[in-house]
Amino acid sequence: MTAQPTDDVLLDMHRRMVRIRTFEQEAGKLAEDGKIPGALHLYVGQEAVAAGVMTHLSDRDWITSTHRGHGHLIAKGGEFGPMFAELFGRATGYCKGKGGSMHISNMDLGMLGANGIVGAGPPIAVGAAFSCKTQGEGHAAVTFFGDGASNEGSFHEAANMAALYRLPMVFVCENNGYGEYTPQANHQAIVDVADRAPGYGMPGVVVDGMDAVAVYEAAGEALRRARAGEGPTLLECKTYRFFDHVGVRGMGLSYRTDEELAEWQQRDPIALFEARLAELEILDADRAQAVHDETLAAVRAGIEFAEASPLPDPSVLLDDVYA
Amino acid sequence: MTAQPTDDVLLDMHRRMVRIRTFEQEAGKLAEDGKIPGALHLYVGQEAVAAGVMTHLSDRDWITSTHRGHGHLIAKGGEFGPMFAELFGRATGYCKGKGGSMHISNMDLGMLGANGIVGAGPPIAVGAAFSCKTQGEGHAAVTFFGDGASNEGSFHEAANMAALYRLPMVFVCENNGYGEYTPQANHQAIVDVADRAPGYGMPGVVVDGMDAVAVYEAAGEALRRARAGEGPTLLECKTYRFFDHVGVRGMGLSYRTDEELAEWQQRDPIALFEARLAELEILDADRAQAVHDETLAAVRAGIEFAEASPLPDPSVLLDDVYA
Amino acid sequence: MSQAQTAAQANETRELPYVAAINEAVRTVLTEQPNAFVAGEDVAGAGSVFGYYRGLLDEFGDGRVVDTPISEEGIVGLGVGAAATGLRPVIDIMFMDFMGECMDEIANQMAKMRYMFGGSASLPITVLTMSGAGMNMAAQHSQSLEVWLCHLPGLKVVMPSTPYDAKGLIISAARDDNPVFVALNKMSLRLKGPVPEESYEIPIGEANVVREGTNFTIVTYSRMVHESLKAAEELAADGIDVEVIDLRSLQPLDTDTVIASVKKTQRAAVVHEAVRFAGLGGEIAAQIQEHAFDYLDAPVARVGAPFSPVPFSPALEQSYVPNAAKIVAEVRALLGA
Amino acid sequence: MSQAQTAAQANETRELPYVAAINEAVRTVLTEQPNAFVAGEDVAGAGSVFGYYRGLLDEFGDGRVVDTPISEEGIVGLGVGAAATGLRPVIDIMFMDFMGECMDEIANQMAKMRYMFGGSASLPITVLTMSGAGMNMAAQHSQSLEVWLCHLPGLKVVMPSTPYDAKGLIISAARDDNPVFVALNKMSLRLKGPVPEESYEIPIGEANVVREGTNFTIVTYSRMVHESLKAAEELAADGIDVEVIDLRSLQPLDTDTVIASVKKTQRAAVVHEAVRFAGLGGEIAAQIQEHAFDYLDAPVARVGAPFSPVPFSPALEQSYVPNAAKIVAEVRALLGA
Ligand SMILES: Cc1ncc(C[n+]2csc(CCOP(=O)(O)OP(=O)(O)O)c2C)c(N)n1
Ligand SMILES: Cc1ncc(C[n+]2csc(CCOP(=O)(O)OP(=O)(O)O)c2C)c(N)n1
Ligand SMILES: [Mg+2]
Ligand SMILES: [Mg+2]
Repeated sequence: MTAQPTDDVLLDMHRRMVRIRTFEQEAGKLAEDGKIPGALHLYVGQEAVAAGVMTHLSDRDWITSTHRGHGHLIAKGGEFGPMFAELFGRATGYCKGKGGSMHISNMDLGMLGANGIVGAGPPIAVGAAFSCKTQGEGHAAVTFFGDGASNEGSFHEAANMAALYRLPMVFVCENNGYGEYTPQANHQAIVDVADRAPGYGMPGVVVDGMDAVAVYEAAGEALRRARAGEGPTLLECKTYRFFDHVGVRGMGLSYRTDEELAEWQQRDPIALFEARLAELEILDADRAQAVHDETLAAVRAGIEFAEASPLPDPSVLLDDVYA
Repeated sequence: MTAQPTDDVLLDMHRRMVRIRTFEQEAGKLAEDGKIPGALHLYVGQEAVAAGVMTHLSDRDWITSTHRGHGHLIAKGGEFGPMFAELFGRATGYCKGKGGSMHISNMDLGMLGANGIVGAGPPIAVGAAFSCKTQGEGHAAVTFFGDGASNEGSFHEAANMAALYRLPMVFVCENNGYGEYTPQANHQAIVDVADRAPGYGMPGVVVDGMDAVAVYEAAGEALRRARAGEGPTLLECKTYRFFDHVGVRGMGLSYRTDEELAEWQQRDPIALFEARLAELEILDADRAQAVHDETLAAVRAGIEFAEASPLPDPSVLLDDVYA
Repeated sequence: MSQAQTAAQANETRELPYVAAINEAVRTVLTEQPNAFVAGEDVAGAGSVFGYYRGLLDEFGDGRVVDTPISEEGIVGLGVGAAATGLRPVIDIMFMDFMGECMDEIANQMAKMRYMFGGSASLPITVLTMSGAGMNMAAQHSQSLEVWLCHLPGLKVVMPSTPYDAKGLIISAARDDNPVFVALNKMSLRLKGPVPEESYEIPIGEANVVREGTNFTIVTYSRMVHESLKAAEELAADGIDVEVIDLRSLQPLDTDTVIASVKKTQRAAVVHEAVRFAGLGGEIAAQIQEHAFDYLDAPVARVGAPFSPVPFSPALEQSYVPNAAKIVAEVRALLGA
Repeated sequence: MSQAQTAAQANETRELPYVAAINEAVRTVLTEQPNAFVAGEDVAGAGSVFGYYRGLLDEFGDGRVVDTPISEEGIVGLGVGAAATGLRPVIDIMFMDFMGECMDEIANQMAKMRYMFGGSASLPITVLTMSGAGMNMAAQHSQSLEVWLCHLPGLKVVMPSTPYDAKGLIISAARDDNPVFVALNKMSLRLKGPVPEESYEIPIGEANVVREGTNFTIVTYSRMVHESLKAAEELAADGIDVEVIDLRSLQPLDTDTVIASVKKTQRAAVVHEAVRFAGLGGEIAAQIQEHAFDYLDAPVARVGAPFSPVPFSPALEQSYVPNAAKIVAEVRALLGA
């Protein structure tokens, strides 16, 4: 088992979670104001997963993400300026405005892209893990995917291959109980996606995805195994998205009850974590607030950067198709 | 649990197995003589699976098959004449010569085709089972697939859907230890494909695929569940193909040892079954031989029918593309 | 304008948006055909992310309007197997871009089963899917991949441009005993037009001359019909009197209508939203010069998307997607005007 | 004939079959590029069902020649992920027909990742796959689906007709920093031809004029090059002096060479094994009439497979697959000869 997180690690995780939350809330507002074109899938509610996993990774470890990818990129080190610029379709975005929210990525940070195709990530992460294994420098690949995505054949093929080759890889299923508007009970006859792991010959672990420390510890062990050549792990994090599938509305949705949302909000991963840090006397309310304030300032600066950035010139339309 | 098979059922199963074996051996010879165009995947060694399952099915129950499909069709009631005619590419074949070995089928017998695409059958069988459920007349669908096919995403998606909808369906994995020339240990990190069943919320059962009675009993229970609305079962039959992946050569192959083959041949499903029937005094050696002889005569008649049949006229080339 | 459509417009002034016409068509299908059912991701509880199945779950129940897991290959397989065994599935593939997840069941099973089985299997499947760019949905939610389907013997492919056509083509597709793809257009969801309340068919394989003209033919389909009509207005000022043909059906293709028009006008352009290179425009241009070579005064022009994935940024997507201005420019360039 | 090829043939008389040229090419790639590896079904232990990787496992070990499960989407994903993170995968898709199982990873990931990421990802992937009919392998093992790939910005597509080209194009593909599909032909596996022992490239995007002629151009590729050459011999007796262009690369397409030839000969046909409707022949015919309209004496003809799945029976498959006789007949019909 991985050691308990040090104080520094805890503070680091807190910072990552707050960065995600703040970014997403502001992005949601901008979307409501019509400032972000296209579809926006927000990560609010699931922050403990990204933070708990990513705290174990360096820029040389790879992740694949989903349509709900901002949180993963932020936790992996993404900067607000080029992220907002990408969401706005500006030339200074991480993808020069060509990708947008659904394809936001940064190769230097080891982030192989959000993905508009549900389930496309796991096979790509198999390839990244294969590179890590071939290169032999102890790096690993993590693939994030949803409960809904676990029904795609691509997940199955990737899981089987990763276990077969004992790749340095972790499958992180963020089970938020819904694929779009379909509750889990209407898309699979199981409760724990982790139950699929034995069918590939890998361990399956269920963890409370609202508890950053629990995620941190389970991910640490999975990554230890991965890096040690013991093969992949399927780590299922039970979590919830506080907003709608697309956009920010959380309450009054037809496919879930407000009570269910309220119950999960009782276990808001950031509030839970701050209470714990306060109890452990690592971070008091004032210092927590300071983190929020600094982050909000940084987010605002990022938005300003993005708004001041130029749109891509139409002359670049056909660039970047080929090397 | 299903009742033990009656004597009549045992004799029926024996007849089905002998029909498959005889057909396949003669087809193999014809292929070696260059009389069958294209690729021929023979079923010899696996007869107990087809016979043990199909004895439970009527023409109104549906099956999907694989590239190795003759045995399934014969056990489902396929006649030798139109089968050989199809293998020869004659106009009198079950598919008018348009399908050949890899697509041989008969809708009247409830046989939804051999299939050249590994893993294509399970989703189609989900559709057939959906029809059975909708029609509500107690019919079921069975999908046959190999150990190799269990790594295709299509299997995964089909298994999840069948369990979710509690469809009247059975997944029969014929685990013969190889996908083409790749041993199971090189294509998946598990020993029992049945271990995948709990990940979909269905029971997984492992059975000796060389023992027709064992298959019969397990398939009976799986079909009872299916027809009773209790949902699908994954039934894994451990078996072996006595010939090469394509064609008839069994010995001296680079990817498996002759010793391994010999060990499995010790457990030839027909010899085993005949010994048991003799022991039970249901079928003595003479009567068993008579079944073989009659079957051989019927096979020869089928070949004659096929050889005497016309080739399709080129004018039919564009028929049957559309209704 | 076809006779049926003219008649319909005379008798019927009710206007519906494209999305409601789709809804009404599927409701008609489920009502008329007891063996029909709808299956796909979020089609039941949510009524589709585009809203076109709203209300159908309540009306027909969960045995006939079926939410599926996110399993495109499984969904299409469900359709193939159910169709072959007696049902008439209406299968929803949310975005056409997702066909990559199920091309095997489409290309190797659905399209070929009847033929491989010597005609003994019937596959009455309707597939509804969503195509097109223009909504800043980037490279994986904006494609027009119809040429993949048109190249596959055994499939039919239609792409309605109006609410009227959407309803009629879906009903025809569902009555057809072959697999028919109905590729809808996401920018057109709110487009309004006359739609009769009763059930009606639009014959699959018949193009619609939506504007008559004398000296130039634009052959097009789906949303580009509207852009082509706008272009025609503009070109009229140059003295170019454009006939606009809405193909409606791409497979089978109504070559006769196209050729008759070009023989009259002697000049033509094919316009589609799909990537120009190896798009269906090549097939159509090739057919035109095959069948009307001696009538042509100029090469057949083609307008399509340039050779890149669909970019996200509105600034780029605008230059990417064909529109009236680009059609006008292409026609003018062709005619040296 | 290209300069390199002429030089090679002068210096080098060693003849190899197509299958051995492929083998030598992949061996060369693995030797020259330490980051290259081969992955696919039965590529290691069995050396591929077509035999073209035989010996490579022993030579390079199981870290570089990798047997995979039967999981095409996983295999292509492995290629995409490994390429993006620093390796140079050679991915084997046993039959081109199986692309249906992995079109998402091909179309939405491999082809688009560089663009969607604003140019920051590099995807140096070579995909080897097997196309073509003629071996009675029926509807699901005989297709030529190259048009699916050619329509996807971000991919390159080559289809070698000779052992020489197979080796050179595979080496070029593996040195290219883009995804390149090399679609091989199963009927050509034993075809012999000169193949230099050393490593050499054939530039991707350059067509090869394999027969010079003055008054007719056949544009073709893959196995149909040989049928077209046979047809050319026969047509010579009619006084038709045919130039035969082996495109070799379909994407990018060497339009210049094609157009220069047609401007000279004034008449052309495009020949491919793929289904004619919506095949690449449409694109090529459309380009010819766009760029050489005033030079054409007759419409551009097209020869391709008819509109049905590939039938199993040899009696039918023979009438299905294009060949020299059909090319001759088409050209004669075109010229009214
Ligand atoms: C291949 C594919 N099918 C369907 C979709 C449409 N879609 C986008 S997100 C989504 C739900 C995904 O659910 P899950 O994996 O649980 O992720 P979550 O949205 O809950 O984070 C669906 C169906 C898609 N983008 N790609
Ligand atoms: C989609 C697809 N991939 C690969 C193949 C090539 N192929 C034909 S049979 C086979 C092995 C199948 O193994 P298994 O499922 O175990 O069946 P078995 O041959 O052992 O009966 C393979 C890889 C194919 N036909 N279809
Ligand atoms: Mg979810
Ligand atoms: Mg097997």
